Amino acid sequence: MSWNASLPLLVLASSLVPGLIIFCLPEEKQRTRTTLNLVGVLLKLALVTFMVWGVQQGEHYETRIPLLPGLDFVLRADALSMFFALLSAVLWLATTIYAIGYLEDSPHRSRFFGFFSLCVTATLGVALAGDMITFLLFYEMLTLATYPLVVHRGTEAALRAGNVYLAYTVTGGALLLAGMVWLHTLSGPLEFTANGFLAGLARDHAAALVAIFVLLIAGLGVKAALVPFHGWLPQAMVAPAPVSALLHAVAVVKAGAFGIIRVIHDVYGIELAAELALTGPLAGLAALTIIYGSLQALLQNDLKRRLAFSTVSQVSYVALGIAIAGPVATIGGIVHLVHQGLMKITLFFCAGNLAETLGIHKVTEMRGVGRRMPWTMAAFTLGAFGMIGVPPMAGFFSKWFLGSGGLDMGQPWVVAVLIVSSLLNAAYFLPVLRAVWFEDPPEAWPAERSFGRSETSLMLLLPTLSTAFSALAVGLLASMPLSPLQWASLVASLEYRP
Amino acid sequence: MMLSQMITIVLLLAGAAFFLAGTLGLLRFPDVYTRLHALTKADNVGLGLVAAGLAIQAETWAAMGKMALIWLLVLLASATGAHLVARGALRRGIPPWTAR
Amino acid sequence: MNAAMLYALTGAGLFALGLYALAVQAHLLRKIIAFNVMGSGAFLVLGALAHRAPDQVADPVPHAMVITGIVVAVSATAFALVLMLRVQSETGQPHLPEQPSD
Amino acid sequence: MDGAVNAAAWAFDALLVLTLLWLAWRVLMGPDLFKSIVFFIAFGLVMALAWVRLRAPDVALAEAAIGAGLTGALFLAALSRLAAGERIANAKRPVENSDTGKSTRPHRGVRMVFIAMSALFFGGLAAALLSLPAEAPGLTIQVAENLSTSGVSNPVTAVLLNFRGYDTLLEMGVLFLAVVAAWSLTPAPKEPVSPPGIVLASFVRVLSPMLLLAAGYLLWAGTHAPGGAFQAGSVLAAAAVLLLLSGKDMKANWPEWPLRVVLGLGLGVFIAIGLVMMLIGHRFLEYPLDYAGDLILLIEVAATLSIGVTLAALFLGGRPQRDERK
Amino acid sequence: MGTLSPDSPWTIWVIFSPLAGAVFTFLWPRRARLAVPLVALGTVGSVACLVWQVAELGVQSHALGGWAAPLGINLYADGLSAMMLLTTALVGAAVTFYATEYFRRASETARYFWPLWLCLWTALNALFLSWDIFNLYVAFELLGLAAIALVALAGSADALTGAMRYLLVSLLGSLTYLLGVALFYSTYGTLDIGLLGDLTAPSAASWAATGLMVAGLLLKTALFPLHFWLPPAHAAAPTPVSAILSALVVKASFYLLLRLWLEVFPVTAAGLGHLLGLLGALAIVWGSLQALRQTRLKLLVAYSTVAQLGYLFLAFPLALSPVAATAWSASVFFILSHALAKAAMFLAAGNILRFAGHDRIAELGRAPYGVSLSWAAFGVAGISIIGLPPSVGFAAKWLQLEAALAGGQWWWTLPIVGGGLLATAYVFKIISCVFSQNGRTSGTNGISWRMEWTAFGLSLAALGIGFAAPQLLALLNSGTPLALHEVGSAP
Repeated sequence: MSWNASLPLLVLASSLVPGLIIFCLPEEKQRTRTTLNLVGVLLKLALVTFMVWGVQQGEHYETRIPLLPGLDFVLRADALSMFFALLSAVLWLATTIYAIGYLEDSPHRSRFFGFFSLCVTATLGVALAGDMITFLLFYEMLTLATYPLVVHRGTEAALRAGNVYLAYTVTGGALLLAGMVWLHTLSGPLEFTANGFLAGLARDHAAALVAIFVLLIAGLGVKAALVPFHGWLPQAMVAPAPVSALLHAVAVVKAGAFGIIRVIHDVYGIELAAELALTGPLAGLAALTIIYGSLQALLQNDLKRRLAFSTVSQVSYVALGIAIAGPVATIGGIVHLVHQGLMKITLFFCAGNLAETLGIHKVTEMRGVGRRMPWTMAAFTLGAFGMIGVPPMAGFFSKWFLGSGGLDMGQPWVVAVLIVSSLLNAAYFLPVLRAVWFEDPPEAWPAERSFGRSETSLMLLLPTLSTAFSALAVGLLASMPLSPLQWASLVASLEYRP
Repeated sequence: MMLSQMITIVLLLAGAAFFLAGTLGLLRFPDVYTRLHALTKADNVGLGLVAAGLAIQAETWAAMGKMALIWLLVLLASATGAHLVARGALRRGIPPWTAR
Repeated sequence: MNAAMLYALTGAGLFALGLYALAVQAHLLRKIIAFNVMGSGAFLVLGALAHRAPDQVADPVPHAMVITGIVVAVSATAFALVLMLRVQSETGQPHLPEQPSD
Repeated sequence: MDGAVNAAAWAFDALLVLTLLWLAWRVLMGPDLFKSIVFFIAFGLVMALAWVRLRAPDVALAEAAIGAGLTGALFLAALSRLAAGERIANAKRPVENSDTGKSTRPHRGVRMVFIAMSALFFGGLAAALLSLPAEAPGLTIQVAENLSTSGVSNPVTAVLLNFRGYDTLLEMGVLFLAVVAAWSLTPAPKEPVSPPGIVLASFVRVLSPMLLLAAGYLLWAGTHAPGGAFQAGSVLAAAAVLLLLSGKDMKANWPEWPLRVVLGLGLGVFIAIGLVMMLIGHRFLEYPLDYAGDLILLIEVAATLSIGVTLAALFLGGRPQRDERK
Repeated sequence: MGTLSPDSPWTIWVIFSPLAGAVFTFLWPRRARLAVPLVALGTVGSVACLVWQVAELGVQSHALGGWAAPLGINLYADGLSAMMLLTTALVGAAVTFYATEYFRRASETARYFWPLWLCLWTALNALFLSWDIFNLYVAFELLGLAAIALVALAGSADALTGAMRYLLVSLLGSLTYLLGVALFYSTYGTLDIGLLGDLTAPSAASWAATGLMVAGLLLKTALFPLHFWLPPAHAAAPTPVSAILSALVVKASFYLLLRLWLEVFPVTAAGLGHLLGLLGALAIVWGSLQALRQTRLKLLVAYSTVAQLGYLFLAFPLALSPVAATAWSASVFFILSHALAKAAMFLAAGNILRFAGHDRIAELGRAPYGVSLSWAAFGVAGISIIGLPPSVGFAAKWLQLEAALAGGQWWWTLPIVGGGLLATAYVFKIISCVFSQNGRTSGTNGISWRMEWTAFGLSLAALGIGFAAPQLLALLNSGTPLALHEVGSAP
């Protein structure tokens, strides 16, 4: 196993091994657990950045283990996988610090952080997967790793939410499996190859390919929370804040969206997808989800459920961008992966801070919170503006590219959808901001806890501010060579090479 | 040669007659004790006659000896058996049949 | 329809009778007796079919199989009887309790 | 002349078959359990006659000794223990009526279904049997050819202990397993032994040596005439059962450990000889030509002892009492 | 004597080391603690050598007593038997290690557990190697009696009634099988599977024999309508015994059915194949639904066995298509994966039962913290039962789906995928207990680390062996038992 072959495995091991050790740690070993966590995350970040730099230089990292005759377990680092891996590694650092602060004295922390590390391993595995069977392996591992996090509190509601979550995601996994086996019987090995490996089959298996596409997208749609399959997302809000941040900004939802990108770009290829008229209905479904998600968010009084529905609509931007195809829209779709990640994780951190320090869960209880927790609310405002798409926040750029991409491809209705959704975003964020900053606070907060001089514990505040600041920075420095925007355009250009 | 076959046939028929008598006794007699008599006595004699008849046909002395041994053992076994059955019946309190 | 076939059919008949009794009787001892009758029937089928040609000497292999079968049957019966007595001592009656409908 | 003889043979066969079926019916459907068991013993003996008619003397011996004799004794012993268990159970809950084996029947509809099913089964089986080709393509010729090198002249013993020795070994395993299983379940139930009358005691004193002699004879005859380890073993077991029934407390004077050794002896010797054959380069259980007869006899002696004690231990119905106190 | 490939001694050691062990442990029970590990090592070692020989040199056979096929009995080890022996050795060794700890206190039952278990192991190895249908009957009977005695070892009322019901079913199955043997012998004059395979032609007698044998074997394999005896017996038995029963004993009769279906039965009627497939599908649905309904942990796991057995029978209809090889290797993989995972599940359930003092699912809530490793084992084994990657169960499910789709019978994918979902439901019904608040446990007697690590080790094996799938397929291929030309590669 040469260095290039073992690097992807090392990336996975860097969180798997600490995770397994943490499982065996007794509850009171707080310090060792925290150091293990941080060492794991930092090591992973270093390895991923090294790999990013390696891929930049043209190195080829690939691990291959034969799994079944004709099918191998492949981990490969290409432009798109590095894009998602870097996002996961960075946001995982923030979420880990936040989780350590959030779960200060709650029970079962060893169990929590054990599954937390398994989750990051699964996400990295999804990012680095080189063929569909490896993708499925880590996709299912993600389900198994996140279920214990969703039901971590053990309350009746948590268990019910866990069951709903399981029902959706395992059914999704089953559909994905069926689609993959069918594809395997038609086309043999399922390696991801730039713009698809099914070109030859289009002539005589057209109907089968369409059916397989529906199965694959349905399987991935569950995790990407497309409309008919999004039911589990709002219910999973019963989980602790770092888990909801994890699920919505980084791991589960993005794995689904990432899978859709892989299927369209590296399994079917853009031309074949367009030729079989698959992208049209997908675009429609994505648009429907965007509108529906925003509308539902409007009606929710619970802050985390509102953010959940906003995620449902935001993730479909990625699907929309990919479905419209064309170089500009693809850039918009891919870059939104990162932008939405940064903004949504900030919002969830703020929601967590509010719940943890003041016991606020409902939007109506947030009147005048700005005076009590100015920094958190500043981050919240930045995140909200990003969601609405106010320049120079990151959200603006992805919407800009999506809109212009849609126009280039002669799909004007895309711009209309973007405008309507931006208005809806504004409708469910601006009144909250107004209440937060300009109304006077109630006499007593529901469950106030004081943290000395600073408004809340630093472990909670710092990650929130850093992700808010990075969302802003990504927007401002979009033109810099190493910004996510440039990276996304590099990925898109690989896709559209003549 | 004919003579030995003739004797065997006569003996076998006599034996069969005794078996018939024993079976008739078994069916007709009123209680367990009397039936025991019919069975042990009549059938044993019948068996003796049959064994003798077959012994004549047997070639070697050893075979004839085995026939006799069979008859002897059956005699012993049925006597003990009858005794045990009668004792068991008495212990269970079945009254012997009286003429009146 | 020579004699051997007659015995073979009897064997089949005994097997069917035993099967019926096994299904109908509830008492465990009667079920075990039914198994013995079925066993004898099956061995009779096996043994009789070995002797279909009246002139030749009978085929010894089925005889060996039947002897093995009889010994296996007696050991299974002995074990079944001991188990039945244990069932009676534990549940108080030598029947299988009504199976909860599943 | 032979027309009359084979007509008589036919008549005898028909009569025998009818008795068999009638006895089977009485055994299975008879109301009283004790009568069913007595009929079962009669059924076993008539079955032995059937085997004689099918020119299978070895099987007839086995059927009479094991099928009728020993199994019948096992059933009678089980019945008496059942009644004893019933009395204990009733003592604990007096109200429920004890049926001592009255054959409880499901109602008519279900019985009709079962009758139809077993009739259908019989029909199918009979059709298959009748469709069999007339001539019997058995292994008679192969056995006859190799009989000379098998070390014994009785074909059945040759098949049992040489050609298909592995079958017999596994079967000894089944016997061994039955004893271990019975011992694992219960300690031997304590029988209220009524004092034997002088008649029975003297009869037993006369008969036991005869039985031992008969067992030895059967074992020895097995090499060239019907007989062999299993028949001899069951006669030995019959002697042991007789001793048990006549009040001799076999458990008292039998130290527990040698009993285990004898139980494991048959199987142990068989495996040992098989493995020794392997060590000297032959295949498993492949006896060298000139020692075949002696090896088979050695196995048969060990097997007879082991089978006799095993069947007696099974009659006891549980592990020996002394085992508990240790 | 016969001209056969070199007689491998390993086939003999595989059968006779456990048998010798059984006799030894019966004669000197107090020295069992020393003898059992040696015997287990000897058996596993000889199985490993035999499997290595089969993988390297192809089929190994041994003419017992020196007599060739028609007269004597042959032992025959090809890919299929090697896989079954490997599974038995793996699970057997783990259960032996577990049982030395489980029976440490109950020395009275331990005295009889060892001879019975080693006899069972002998019967399994003998069954997988024997190439003679009557010898299979005797091995089958030995297997049945040993299993029933082990179930009755628990001594409780339902264990005894379960054992009795199992005994009646086992005797009925063996007798019908024996009738089948009688018919086959009297029509073709030989008992050797290889020779029979060449001679059998469809005729009334061979149809009747096939029907009888299939009926007897279905009864013993507890396929859907005939499964009533399995759950009470497997649930009431002592923990190591339930693991052995669910993982190995039920598979032995399926192996026999598979072997006879491939080699002996005249022409496998499409109708019978589809019937078995349908019953398999019903078994999956019915077993899973019943498992969901159970309130006791061990009964739930037992019903899950009934469901998982359904997967094995789906291979029969799938094998009627050109992709028969994939279908058969899928069911052999299912046997391996279910054996490992179910043994792990039962051992874990046993640990939880012994720790919590009861196995009522509703009150298992606070139990986990004394036996967290057993819960982990239960979870990881659940992954393999559901068939999630990278477990062996997933490899089996993938091959079976492929056989269904490539063979053109797409409708069989419904029970396969549906079964996975139902399995998720009842596995997570238990796993959610770990996270729930309520539940009352006594949590008194401690569980030794050996018992927990055995369960966890088995479940990890079920998960990890998925990566060894290509080597296992190569092993399965040697001697082309399943008429495998090339497996798994797409048409």
